[in-house]
Amino acid sequence: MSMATASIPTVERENYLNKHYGVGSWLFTTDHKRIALLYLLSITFFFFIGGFFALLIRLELLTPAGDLVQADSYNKLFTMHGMVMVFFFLIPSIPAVLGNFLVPLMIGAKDLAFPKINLLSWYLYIIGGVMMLHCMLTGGVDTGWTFYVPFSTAFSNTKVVEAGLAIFVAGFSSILTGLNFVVTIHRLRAPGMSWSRLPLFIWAHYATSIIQLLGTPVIAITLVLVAAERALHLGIFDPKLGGDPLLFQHLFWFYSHPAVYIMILPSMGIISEIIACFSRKRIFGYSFVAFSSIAIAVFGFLVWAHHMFVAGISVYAALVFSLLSYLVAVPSAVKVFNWTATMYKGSIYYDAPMLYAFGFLGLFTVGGLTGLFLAALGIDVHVTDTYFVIAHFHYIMVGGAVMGYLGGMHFWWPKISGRLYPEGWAKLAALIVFIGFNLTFFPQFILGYIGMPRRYYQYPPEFQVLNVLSTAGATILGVGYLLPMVYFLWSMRYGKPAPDNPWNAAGLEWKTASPPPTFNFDEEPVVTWEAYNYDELNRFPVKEETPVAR
Amino acid sequence: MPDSQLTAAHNPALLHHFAEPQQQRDAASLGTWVFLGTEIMFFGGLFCTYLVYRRGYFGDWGAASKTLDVTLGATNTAVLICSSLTVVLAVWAAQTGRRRLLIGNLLATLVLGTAFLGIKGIEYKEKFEKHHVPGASFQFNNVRIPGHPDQYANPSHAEIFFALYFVMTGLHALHMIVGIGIFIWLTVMAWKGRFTPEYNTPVEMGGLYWHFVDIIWIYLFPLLYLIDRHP
Amino acid sequence: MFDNFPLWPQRASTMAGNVDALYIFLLMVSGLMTLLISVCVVFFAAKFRHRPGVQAEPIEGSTPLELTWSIIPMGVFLVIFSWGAVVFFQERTPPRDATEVYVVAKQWMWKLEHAEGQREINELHVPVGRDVKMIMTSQDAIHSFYVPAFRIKQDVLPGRYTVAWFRATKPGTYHLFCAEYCGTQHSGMIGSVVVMEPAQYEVWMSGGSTGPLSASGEKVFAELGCATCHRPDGQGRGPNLQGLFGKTVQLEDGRTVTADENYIRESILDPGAKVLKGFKPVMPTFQGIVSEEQLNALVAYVKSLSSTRPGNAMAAGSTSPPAKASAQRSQVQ
Amino acid sequence: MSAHPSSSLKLYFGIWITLLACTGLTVWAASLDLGRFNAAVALTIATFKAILVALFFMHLKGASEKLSKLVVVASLFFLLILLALSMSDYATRTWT
Repeated sequence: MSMATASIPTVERENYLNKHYGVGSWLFTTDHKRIALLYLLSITFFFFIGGFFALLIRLELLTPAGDLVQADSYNKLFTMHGMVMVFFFLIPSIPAVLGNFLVPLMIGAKDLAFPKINLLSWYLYIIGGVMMLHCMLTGGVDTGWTFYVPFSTAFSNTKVVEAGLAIFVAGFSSILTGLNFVVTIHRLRAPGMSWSRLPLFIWAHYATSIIQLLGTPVIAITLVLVAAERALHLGIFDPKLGGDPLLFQHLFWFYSHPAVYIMILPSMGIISEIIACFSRKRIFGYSFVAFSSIAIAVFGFLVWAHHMFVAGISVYAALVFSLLSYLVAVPSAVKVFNWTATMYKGSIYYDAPMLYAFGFLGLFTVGGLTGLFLAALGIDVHVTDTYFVIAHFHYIMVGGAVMGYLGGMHFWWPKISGRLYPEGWAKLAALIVFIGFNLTFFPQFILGYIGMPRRYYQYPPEFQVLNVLSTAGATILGVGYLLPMVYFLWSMRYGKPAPDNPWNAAGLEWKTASPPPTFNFDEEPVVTWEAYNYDELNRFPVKEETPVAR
Repeated sequence: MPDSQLTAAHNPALLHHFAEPQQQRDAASLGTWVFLGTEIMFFGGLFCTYLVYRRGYFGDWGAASKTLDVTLGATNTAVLICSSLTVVLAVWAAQTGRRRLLIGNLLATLVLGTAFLGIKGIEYKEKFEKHHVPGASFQFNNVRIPGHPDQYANPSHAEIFFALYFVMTGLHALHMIVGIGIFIWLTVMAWKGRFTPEYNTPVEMGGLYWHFVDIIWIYLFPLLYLIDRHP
Repeated sequence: MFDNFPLWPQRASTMAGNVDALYIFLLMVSGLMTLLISVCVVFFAAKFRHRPGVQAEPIEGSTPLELTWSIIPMGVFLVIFSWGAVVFFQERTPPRDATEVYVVAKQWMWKLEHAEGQREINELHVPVGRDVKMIMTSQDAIHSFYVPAFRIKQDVLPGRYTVAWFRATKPGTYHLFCAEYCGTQHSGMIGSVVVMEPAQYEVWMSGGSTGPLSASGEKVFAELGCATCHRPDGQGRGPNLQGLFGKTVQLEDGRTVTADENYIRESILDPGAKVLKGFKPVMPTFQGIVSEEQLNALVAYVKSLSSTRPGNAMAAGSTSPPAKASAQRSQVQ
Repeated sequence: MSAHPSSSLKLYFGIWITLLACTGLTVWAASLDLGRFNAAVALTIATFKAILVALFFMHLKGASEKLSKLVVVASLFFLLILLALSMSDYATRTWT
């Protein structure tokens, strides 16, 4: 305890954290940085709920027999795991936490364009989250996160409507966040901050916002139709009354495929920042990386039916969607090549954020390449709805999105909290996450190809060895995720005070105090330099006491 | 920037994070347009559903559409068009500083909007009486398909039509109700004299929203009321 | 050694080799790419690690390089796409003379009925070396017919037929999974496909059949009184069904459709939807009156009326094309 | 905003009359048997009306800047993608 008093600096500058105190100053704040922290708390909560479900799923799958939980409980577990992780963790994670915190800072604005709407979107998220929790605690839902009709409308006895409404409400939170970002990026850039000077993190968030704005309304209305169909039996999705269940799948995937890019694009933005900073170089092919984000967002809307190749859609349509799916792979590949090329002739530091970026590169590459398997019609028939798909999208969403998220949290933690985290522990955590992740999900590729269907709570015994490996990996992965939470919390009290620019990084967010003052900058910044001007920064080497652990 | 602080001091409506009123106005305008863009996609899911089933069940839908009252539908279209005129006049009045004209047009818009909902209510009531509301008591037996006098419409397919009719017009009506709420607020603000030729963004943005809801109806009217109408 | 730890699925159909070949190609392509990127990352990270006094070299980028690494992958992707499409077409095009099995999926079992009349639950017996086509529908939610050893999967939808086919190459017993989540006992909806030598299969076939499916269809056809209107002489109020199946027919509203399984099915359940040219929509619906099994039998019966295959009830010679039938019909009016 | 108040007023009333006339026109056109073209005519008139409202009542023409137009065009483009690619399935379901 005496340590604590010692570690707090005697004179603290006024910043967004200490300007006001009290619950009210948080719950009614319109400061984007405080709202980001509100989001951080709430999505972390949901992450661990979703993670707990994942743990139970993996434990059940340790043995071929269905022994730990009942079949219907298992179905609820994977449904709630998917819904919580997708709608309450992955989609808001980077945009609502790091995006919220950094978008105004990076473009030199005092706040987002609509601060009250920003707060409203957090409240919508919380209302949706509370509805989801209520739904879980009073029986849960068992349709899978995909809500496929007619099972969800006519056969499930669980709380489908309530879960749907929870996601509907959370969807509007996502729409409003996207709206705020688009307007802010267009209207509130500091003088001199032209589009070609925007950090790639901003480009990525701009692309993400496009998807949030144009995709989310479609799933919202689709969930309304599902709720109405379930309550009133309208016939819209009921084949007995002439409805077509595949129409639901079209509408659902029209959002839910691009939604994958809501999760991965911001992460790509983070990786661009980290790789540039720790290679001490401007990102290779800046404009290609920037436009590939936009290309991914747009092409992402053209490929949804590749989730439906065996669903009974037309063979010709399948052909079109398969071809378009390969189109969206090109900008992703371009990004990976550019990041790799950025490291060429760099001056590379191995700090924790960079380790996460290395991890991202490896895992995203595997995730992306296995996407080629799934987009190939002939192979998709065999591997769709098996563990191959599970492995593929976890490589993208966990290996890609979560690695980026954690990398970003480490990179900007000194800015957010004004404290340094323990570098050694951070490196260890990055290593544990990487190993645990691969052990969990790599065996699932093999499981999928040898034919284990997804959403099975009992399975033929020949699948056991691979499942045991996967469960073992999940345990390691769980530890890897708990560690950062522990040392981040620890650092808030005991961490060394962070300098304003601990990494000697480019970008406006590093030019203000750590943590930043309420209105972000003491005087309005004027930008006179290009993005990633590391060659200039390198001429002024970091002072010895500033870096985290170098 | 001393400039912006100066402006801020002069203009109580300028929020702290904007440098100048023009920037704030542009942000509001872009925000509204982007919001309307999401609304297009929101109704877009319904239009997609509509397209799929209208293509599949054209005859049954023609029969179902024919039971709608085209006079009431057309009247409502006219009512909304008139309200769009009063809205644009209100915006003009606000921009030119004519307070009484502004209030008058806002009130006229409210009256027209309420009239629209009233007429819609009459139509809904009729649907209930005729058992054309999807659900357990839905009935659509022995209705002939237009152009095929010996063929009866399939009640299930007609039910899908009415389901979409209620979802689409219902969501539209919900937007109207929200619009009326916005316009009541605008009227109160106008009454208090908040809007000046320099500051009238809320009137303009409310107007954009109202016109958008009008455009949705401009499509709903032919799509729902005018399928296969000819004798 | 790998009994409990297989790394590759069994290969028991003609399709399996094609899928595996493409899979192996993709494994090589993506292995190469992963290797390329990880070698670059590791090499750069080691070679260009921060050293005091050595500064990063500012490099802007290179448009030729960007174009290269956009266009080359695009080319590779197009190869994968085309190859995948070719395999897909094979998977989706059942041979014309395949043996037919009608499948009804329900929560949570597979009901299978051979055209020859054998009924099975959660087990499908087939001979080696014969094309088998499954005509599948669901009674409730969406299911999916998945046999990993054959590399085939097809969702089974309520309200219509979907089709899958295979030609088994190796005797044995293989898993039949439901691959689309369908409710509580989804993971219990496991059956097996038993592939037998033709001789054994003949022995199996000879036991327990109640006669061909088309015969039970004929019985249902008679019981429901279909024959009063669908008369073989073309004089009934409904179209003559002889030789109808598989033909492209003109509809009353000018459209044309192919009279396939889904068309027959729809015409029984929703007769007004696609009325043949020259006929009046007078047929009542049989929605809710016939079960899925009876429906399958009826479809099999209508099919048998146009089959040219030996062993089936009717020969092609005795049928009249639908166009002629409708012409006769209009003469009567 | 408007430099010539009376001219804007004239424009607004002109658009209003045109919109009302188009409403009458579309009801009348629906009573004709144009076969497949009934839907096309109805949608063309509706689109014409929508464009009038957007350009003149919502001031997309003139005063408003390019960005708003871009937002509208982009939204319609994605709506078109939703409709067109969904129909690519429904219009080609027949196979073998």
